[in-house]
Amino acid sequence: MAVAAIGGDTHMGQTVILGVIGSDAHVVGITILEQALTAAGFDVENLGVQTSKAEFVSAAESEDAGAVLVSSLYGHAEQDCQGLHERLADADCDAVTYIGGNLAVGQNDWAETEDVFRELGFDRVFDAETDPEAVVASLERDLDHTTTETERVSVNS
Amino acid sequence: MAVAAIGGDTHMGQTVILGVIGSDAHVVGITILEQALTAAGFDVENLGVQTSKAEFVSAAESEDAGAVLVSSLYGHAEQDCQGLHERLADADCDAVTYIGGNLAVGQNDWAETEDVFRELGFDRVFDAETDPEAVVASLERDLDHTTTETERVSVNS
Amino acid sequence: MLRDDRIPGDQLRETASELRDRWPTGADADFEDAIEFHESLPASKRFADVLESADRPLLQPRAGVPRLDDQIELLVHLETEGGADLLPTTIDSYTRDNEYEKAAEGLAEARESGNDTLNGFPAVNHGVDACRELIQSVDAPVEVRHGTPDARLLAIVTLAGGFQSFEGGPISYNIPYTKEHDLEETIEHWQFVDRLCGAYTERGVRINREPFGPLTGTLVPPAIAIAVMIVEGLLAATQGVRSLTLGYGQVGNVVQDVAALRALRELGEEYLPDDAVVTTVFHEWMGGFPPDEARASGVIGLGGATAALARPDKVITKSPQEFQGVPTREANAAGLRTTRQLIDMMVEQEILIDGIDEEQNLIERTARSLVESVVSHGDGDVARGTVAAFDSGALDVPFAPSDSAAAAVLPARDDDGRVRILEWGDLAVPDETKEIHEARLDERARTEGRSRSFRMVADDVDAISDGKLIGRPTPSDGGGPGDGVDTRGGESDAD
Amino acid sequence: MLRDDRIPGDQLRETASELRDRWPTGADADFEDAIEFHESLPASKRFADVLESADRPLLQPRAGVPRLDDQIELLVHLETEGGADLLPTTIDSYTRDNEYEKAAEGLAEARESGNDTLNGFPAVNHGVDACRELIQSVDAPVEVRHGTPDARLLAIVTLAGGFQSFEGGPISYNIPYTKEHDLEETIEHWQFVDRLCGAYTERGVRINREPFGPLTGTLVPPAIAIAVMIVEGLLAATQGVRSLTLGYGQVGNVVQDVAALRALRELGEEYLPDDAVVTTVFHEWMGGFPPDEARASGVIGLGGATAALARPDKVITKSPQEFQGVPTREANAAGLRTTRQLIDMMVEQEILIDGIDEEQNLIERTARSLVESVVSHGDGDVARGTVAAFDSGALDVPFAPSDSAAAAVLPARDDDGRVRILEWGDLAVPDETKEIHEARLDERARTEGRSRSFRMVADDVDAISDGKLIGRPTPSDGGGPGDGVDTRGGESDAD
Ligand code: B12
Ligand code: B12
Repeated sequence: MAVAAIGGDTHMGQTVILGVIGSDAHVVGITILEQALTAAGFDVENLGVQTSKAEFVSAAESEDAGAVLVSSLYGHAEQDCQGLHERLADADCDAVTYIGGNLAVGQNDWAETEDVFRELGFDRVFDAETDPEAVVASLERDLDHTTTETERVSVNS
Repeated sequence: MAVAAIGGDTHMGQTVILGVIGSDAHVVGITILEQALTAAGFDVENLGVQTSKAEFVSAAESEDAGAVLVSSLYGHAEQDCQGLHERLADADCDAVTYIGGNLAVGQNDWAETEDVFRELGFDRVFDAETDPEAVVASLERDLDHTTTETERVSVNS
Repeated sequence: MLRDDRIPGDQLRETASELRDRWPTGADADFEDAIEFHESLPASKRFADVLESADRPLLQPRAGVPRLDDQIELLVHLETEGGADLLPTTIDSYTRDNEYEKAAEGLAEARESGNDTLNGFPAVNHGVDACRELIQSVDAPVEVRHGTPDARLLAIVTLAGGFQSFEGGPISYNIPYTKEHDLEETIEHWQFVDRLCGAYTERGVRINREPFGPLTGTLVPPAIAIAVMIVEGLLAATQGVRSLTLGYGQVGNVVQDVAALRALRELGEEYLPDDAVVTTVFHEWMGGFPPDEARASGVIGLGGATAALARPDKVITKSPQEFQGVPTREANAAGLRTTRQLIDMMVEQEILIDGIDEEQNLIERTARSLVESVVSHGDGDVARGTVAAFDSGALDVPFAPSDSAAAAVLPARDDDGRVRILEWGDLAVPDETKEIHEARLDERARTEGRSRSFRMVADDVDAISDGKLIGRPTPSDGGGPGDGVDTRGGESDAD
Repeated sequence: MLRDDRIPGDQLRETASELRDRWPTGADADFEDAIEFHESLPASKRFADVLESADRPLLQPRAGVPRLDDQIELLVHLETEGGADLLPTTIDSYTRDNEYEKAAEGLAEARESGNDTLNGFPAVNHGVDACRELIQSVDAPVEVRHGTPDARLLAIVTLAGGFQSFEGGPISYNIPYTKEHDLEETIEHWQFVDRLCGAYTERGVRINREPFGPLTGTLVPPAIAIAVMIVEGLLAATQGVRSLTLGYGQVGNVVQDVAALRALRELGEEYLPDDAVVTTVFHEWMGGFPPDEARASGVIGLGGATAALARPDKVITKSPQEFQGVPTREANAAGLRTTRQLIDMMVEQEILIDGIDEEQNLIERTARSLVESVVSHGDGDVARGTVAAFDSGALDVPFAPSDSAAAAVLPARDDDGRVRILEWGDLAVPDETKEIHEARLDERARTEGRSRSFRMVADDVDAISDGKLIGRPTPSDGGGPGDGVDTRGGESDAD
């Protein structure tokens, strides 16, 4: 793993919410991610492990988050994420949503797993081989993009 | 591997021919087999490695062998054994024939391999996991059996 | 108030009967009836005796699926095809959270769909009779393996169900496994579990207890793991446990692993009462695995080799599918056999390695100082001392998700690959020990031409899954041989 | 008459042109053209340089299939998915017997049916251009691996085809590989091969030569293997070879294996001329493998661990399918990755093991006495001495199928699993050495309560495939954990 140089640019001040959903306690992945995102200049709100859907939604709402990053390792991701996107929508949260980690119980087919989480509403689905740098790169793209669009909209109105 | 107690009974004085066929030089298996068969009281004629069909046939003929044991490890057994049984028949040799070792190139299906060698005329086909004791037991059965039958035939004639 | 005192018999009974009302299956857990069932079991299923009398390291996998018939099949497979000496039953996550309702739903779904919708065996939902059927269907002794902070009802049901070993402890099943469970309460819950085991023990059914040594599984400094094992051992012994298997998770440095296992045994015997039989268990690498079965087999191989050198009483094996998810039974059995082959090829060899004593000494000094600190934090009471020591950070676990732990300690490997401590927080360790660690880490920093920092930690966390022991900085990051997995990981864009 | 003298240039040319007429493809092997081709190759394909300048053990598998496109695909797979540092091309058995006609038939059949009807790549039949296509299609340097007593035409074609390393030698590719080939003649044939390599070397194309260290692969006592390596190295050096990789096959005892590799390097440097660069290669266990991929991975794991401790320049890996037959490319790559994971996890650790020096000393003394005996058998001429020493039994190889060797030597493991000699035949070894071996074997006999006998040998031959290092007598013979293979082996009755 390579970690980005400490002190990159700040990314539009948009907060990134990070947490492990459900009763999952695997903390190492988000610890590494938090460090990499912070080093890349993101404003990270790390909710830690065993975070409920409600906690994700209220954090996203109160921080006006640009992105919500959900981690799940222990194999119950699908059950744990049911309804999360509906609640985010109810809260008028338009953050991009990522999910990553070890998303199925057992030796499942990845393409299948991926579809399941797209159906649930996630914008991007990451497997457990994900390099933190790839997450940084993706977020940079998605958040700048979102920001630009928003700006354009306000100029036009 | 367990080796039978040294000095079992002698088995009807019928010679067992043993050798590695073709240009195969894997000698360890027949060394172990020779030792086990001898210890079990068989009269073993070990032709060694790289033995041609002709050598097998002439040894079987001149020793009036009760059994011909062909070993092959290097993956060319099928080619090497083509015509062996025809030649044995031509020489009026009615010895039981065994083949054993690693009988196919690559990761083949054993049942298939087995059929190939039965078609070629072998009475018994042994894989590379064969315990020498199993060979001893088989030979004891087959040679006693053969002898009895021969005797019965001569009584009837 | 929390105290390291034995729970009185009437209080045990009272709490037990209260707990048994929490879920319908609790009613079947009758103690006398259970004693009778245990007494009916053959000697080969007496966990403590089998383990303590073994003359070679015994192998045990992890395994748990929702349905009873599947679980039986799985265990029989691991016994016959894997050569497991001791069997596990791993409990699902809902049960660990005491969410028996959700576990019931998962189990029903599993029964209908045939899919494994739970990540383990919901023993409480299955109940006493199903557990006994499981015990009777296999030949080896069986342990309950879980990760449950409040495992009281689970213990009541499974021990009545014939299991003779129970994993976990108040620290080791709280700090690495939960965020919000209160440590004090968890200790009380485990005092109950240990007292229940003690009650069986008094009646001649010596239940084996196994504190979970690997903790967070991620670069845990040996002295920390050992200190936690001693503390949990002491708490269990107070409640009458007489068969204790102290655990340790492989860090991957051979000298350090052998030294740590020796230190664990040494200190275990020193600190724990004479009437408790102490054994040790070595867990094959508990951190992130390579996403490739062939390389995972290499990691398992090093585990087996280390076990052959250190000769613990038991080895918990990993499967080559560890990275991917819950392994197939075939992969699980494969992990057992790879380990067995290495142990059996090496165990008769005399391989004397230099420098183990020195490392062992360092580990023992550090572990002792942590244990003493716990004792003094509690004014001589280990239970209260544990809470206070975690509170002050005098005792701490790296990567602990729990609010009860400071998680200020950060480990990193030194230039030889031994796990040292980079950030100490308030860990109760002598200065002289800190100097040794710091000197070793400085050595590494020099070798790598970078300063000591969290980047070393992050690199070390990924190192073994990336194919190395030490997370050295690499000039280029990509490249390297393929890993047998189709995609080199990463995201799948939804657009 | 046979002499250890350099073949004169004109004789080399004459023999070469004669040999080139033996098979149509010979005509394309033009020396000047070949030099040009070699000079056109990038530095990364210069075998000797890549190997000699490596700072970690390089990995190389074995692999050969009949068709060119398949062979290219196979090698690319081993490079990209296995991370092989050096590549092989294993030659088929007909070519080894110089039966190019039969090889042609097999190749034609392979092309038609798509099946691998040959157990290797028939390089002579493919010819120079096909070899060059192969070399150009991969990134790493490639070696010819075979087992051919008379490899002259094979060398002419493959070296012209761009291969830069050539395995084998007059003893190591005769004694273990054939029954009737005359040793004297084989030495002459290899003098030619070495002289050809020398000719390339003189022109700046330093062909690497690798005598085959494992010999019969079955409990070969280290001193015997090392003596053969020195003798073949000397013969090759006489002919102008300047890059020599001496080999050794793992016996499975860690101390003995590390000691043997050190002794090999030590004696190699001592005996071989200063202008020859000596490197070492460690072959993972060459004897019978377990009939189970998981346990085979354990054997491979021990190989990797031993390599990490001994740090040879090169490691020849095995695949988990070794028992079964020629491995799939995936299994072959898996063997590489398992080995790589173990080496990379261990190689940075300082693991100092006691008693290696003592064992190394014993090995060196014995090997020296064998080499000296060869020299004196030939009145100072190593070539003639080799023939005479094998003839008298002063030099001998256990389980040798060759009529040229006495094969009177029988090895067995001692109580620690080290390979000792049970039957000496006429091996030229000092009495004091024999006493040491005998004392060690007596120790084992006492442990097992049986006398030293061939049964130990037979039990040891099967031990690793049965899951142990030492073939101890077992009370019952059956039983044991399953081996992941459906049938527990044996016969299929034809009736
Ligand atoms: C260490 C570990 C533990 C430790 C965790 C300590 C802790 N508190 O963190 C302990 C021992 C306590 C543990 C417990 C359990 N574990 Co666990 N554990 C592991 C292990 C070995 C390594 C995980 C790890 O730390 N990896 C290193 C980090 C850096 O990588 P990572 O977590 O994968 O995160 C990276 C990527 O996934 C990605 N990523 C992760 N999240 C996200 C989110 C987003 C948005 C993005 C973009 C990327 C991303 O980026 C991260 C950084 O590179 C894995 C197997 C493996 N991977 O080798 C099993 C594993 C995850 N555990 C597993 C299980 C089942 C459990 C248990 C339920 C227990 C059990 N059966 O015993 C409990 C669960 C307890 C609970 N309540 O959560 C299973 C999950 C099965 C499945 N999904 O099908 C695994 C796969 C093991 C297995 N093969 O069975 N475990
Ligand atoms: C040692 C060995 C060698 C040594 C042999 C030394 C010698 N002269 O004996 C060396 C290194 C020289 C060698 C060379 C080669 N080998 Co080799 N070798 C092996 C190895 C590792 C062990 C064989 C052994 O000794 N086993 C121990 C003995 C006791 O068991 P066994 O031979 O199987 O015999 C038992 C049973 O099979 C059975 N049995 C055997 N014969 C018979 C006969 C009868 C009638 C009965 C009833 C039973 C029976 O009973 C025996 C006693 O228990 C095997 C793989 C393995 N099995 O692990 C490969 C293997 C046999 N070799 C193989 C190959 C391809 C070769 C080569 C062609 C080279 C190559 N590609 O490099 C050359 C062939 C040279 C030649 N002309 O023959 C392949 C064969 C592939 C296939 N069949 O598909 C194997 C399987 C390796 C592999 N996976 O690629 N080899």
